[in-house]
Amino acid sequence: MDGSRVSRSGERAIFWTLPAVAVVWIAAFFLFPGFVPPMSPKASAAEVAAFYRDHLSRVRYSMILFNWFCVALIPILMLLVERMRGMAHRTPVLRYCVIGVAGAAPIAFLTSTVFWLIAAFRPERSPALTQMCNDLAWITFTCGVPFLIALCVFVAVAIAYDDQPRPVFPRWVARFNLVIAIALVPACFAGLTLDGPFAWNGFVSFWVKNVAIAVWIVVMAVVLRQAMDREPVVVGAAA
Amino acid sequence: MSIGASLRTDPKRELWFVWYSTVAFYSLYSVVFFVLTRTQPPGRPWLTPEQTVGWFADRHWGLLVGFALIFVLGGFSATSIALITYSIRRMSVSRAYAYSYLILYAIAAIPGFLFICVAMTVGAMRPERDPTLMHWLYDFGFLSFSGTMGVFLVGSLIWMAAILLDKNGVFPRWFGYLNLCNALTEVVIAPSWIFQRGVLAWNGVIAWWIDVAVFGMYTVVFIYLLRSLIQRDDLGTGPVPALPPGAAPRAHPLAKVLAG
Amino acid sequence: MTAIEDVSTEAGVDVVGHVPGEGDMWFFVVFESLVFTSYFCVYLYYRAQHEHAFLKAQSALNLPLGIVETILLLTSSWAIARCVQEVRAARYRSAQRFVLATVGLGVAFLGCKLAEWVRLIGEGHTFTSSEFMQHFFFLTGMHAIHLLIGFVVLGVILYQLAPQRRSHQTIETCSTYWHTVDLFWVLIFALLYIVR
Amino acid sequence: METSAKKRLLVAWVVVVAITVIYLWIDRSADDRRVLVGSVAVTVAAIGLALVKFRIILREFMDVRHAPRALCVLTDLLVVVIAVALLSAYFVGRAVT
Repeated sequence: MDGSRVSRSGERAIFWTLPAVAVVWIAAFFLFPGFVPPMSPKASAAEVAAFYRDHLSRVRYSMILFNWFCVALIPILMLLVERMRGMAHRTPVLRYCVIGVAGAAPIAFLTSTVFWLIAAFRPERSPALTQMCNDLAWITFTCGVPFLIALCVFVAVAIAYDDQPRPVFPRWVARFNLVIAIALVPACFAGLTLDGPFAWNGFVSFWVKNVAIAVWIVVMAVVLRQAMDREPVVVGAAA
Repeated sequence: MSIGASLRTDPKRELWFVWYSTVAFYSLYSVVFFVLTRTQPPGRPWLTPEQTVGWFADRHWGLLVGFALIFVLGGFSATSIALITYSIRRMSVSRAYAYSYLILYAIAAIPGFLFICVAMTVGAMRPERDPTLMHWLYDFGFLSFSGTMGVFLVGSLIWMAAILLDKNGVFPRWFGYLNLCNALTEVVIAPSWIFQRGVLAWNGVIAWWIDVAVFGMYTVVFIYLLRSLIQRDDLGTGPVPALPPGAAPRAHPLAKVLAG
Repeated sequence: MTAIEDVSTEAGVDVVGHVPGEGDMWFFVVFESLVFTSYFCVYLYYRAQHEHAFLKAQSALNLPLGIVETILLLTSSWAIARCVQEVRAARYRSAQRFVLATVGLGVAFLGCKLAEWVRLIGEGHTFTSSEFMQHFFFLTGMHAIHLLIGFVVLGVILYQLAPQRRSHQTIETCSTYWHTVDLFWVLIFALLYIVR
Repeated sequence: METSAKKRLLVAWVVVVAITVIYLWIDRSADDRRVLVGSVAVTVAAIGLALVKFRIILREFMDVRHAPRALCVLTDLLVVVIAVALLSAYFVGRAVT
């Protein structure tokens, strides 16, 4: 190996794990009884405790699935990082930015599954405690998007700076990433209100945010697949 | 050069983007913690459960809005990590140093600042919650925030070792030693897991005030030095050249005096 | 003094006007001294506030042991200073013996320190038992961490003493670190054991 | 010159050890039969002697004696700063009670 070329062997194997884990994510999403429709933040402690008592198994199995497979996004993000090597950048610093948030993004979600699973572990616990675990889970899940927002912005900047005749990703992908970043922002304010579109079960904080994440994964997978078919580029000295 | 021009046309524009984001992030961070949420200086660890309810009530909107801003922009903490990783990568040492630094800080963001944001938001969103649970959220927030300094300890030591071994002159060597000083003050925060009052508690004179003073100096210094690295960088792999005369960054006064 | 062939400084060395070790190391000496001074100030302030309680807890300390520890560390400082002299005279084998002596004295100091901690904890004087003991364990603990780093630094000196390397500047820099550990102990000892 | 440097280092060592032993005497004379008694004089003396040792270590062991003036001034300044800081912390603490 001449050192300036990075092997791409096995990248397709990683890429095709995405449809498989996506099936698991979708299944877990619908298995969790608190997502369709999303649980209300206005529910009393007694109602929250009753929810966990009534849907114990579905809460547990769906969250165990998420707990296992949410980090399966990381290898996909690493494929993205590898494509960034081909960008017309002088330094690897934007790749480091993406790596810097690629781990934390799914692990923030992993943390929320831990709180959900703790809430479900002892349904006989005092309702106030169960409600607190439920709040911690929902706030971590809904507001825990800073790494995804930063990821979108970093990808957008990286594409904008990819000045070459045939950029790695098309230009519109940069704008698309900014739109997704903006779509995620309102969810961060879910703590401010317990009802309306901005509450954690509201249209903006729940549906807009989660659909945006799903669309991002799908669109990025498509452009990633196209970029993967192209010839590898000889990387620069500092890359 | 203006910010706009350096972000559009400069060949080092991605470095400048990351550097300006770092400055913006640290400024936002300071405003949120010191002004909006008033969670720095930290609350008193000896509050009773009922007093913590009052503490949350006092800064209700500040906590919710302030930490919402961190939820939006917290991910930009990765910019300083990436830039420091790049600085280590620019040195004549193994990439293992750079990658260790990157991974260490990237994952530490979750306990390091996401937990306090979540705990304080959950505390503020239901003022009627049982006071003992409010007390727990209060402790969870402050202890997770202050008590995860092992990252800074090991991280500073990695950066220090890289700087002292480096032959490319990426940073002045005194900054390597400043990393050691910073690492040693991070040790001092560990007793905040043990003491509920006194100088070593999480708001204590030693564990908070002295540490924040050192950490503040360290942060200002490294942001300044990263800027001067970007200015000097030739984007190669060899020694980082000095700035052309006229634009020379000031050497550390102490180093200059001692050299003369 | 015999001829000095310093391989690492470009400027070369004249005996008068020579910065011991690298100049940047003195930044550490000054900065870390100031950090420790701030810890000492906090200690002295609270000590003056609660003099009686501090005196009572302080009486549990064993002064002769503290003096032995101090002499051990002072002697280790002397040994490493001798090592630097031997290096300048290009007597590397002898220099190596002085480093090993320094390591031995450092280990002896640490042994005394551990024995003292064990005895105090056994008598019920722990990190959390009183304000004085909190400062005592904090300051001696912080110092012990500096000392442990010092062993790494002494290792660097031994490494540098091998033929082919022998950077006088690095050896002087490392010895400066070891002396700094001694400097801090001199103050800590006076403040914890003697001050009334 | 070399033997004199060696001898000088030894003398420095003897002096700092001697000062350490003086502490034993201060300690003995300060207390009222094993009961520790607060004393401003002992406190000031302890800090003063420690700083004398501090400066000897700097000058002799750390070879600041041969260093450029700037470093000599810097280290002396450090000793003064430490002295002022420690004594003021102590006396302010006493005055505030």
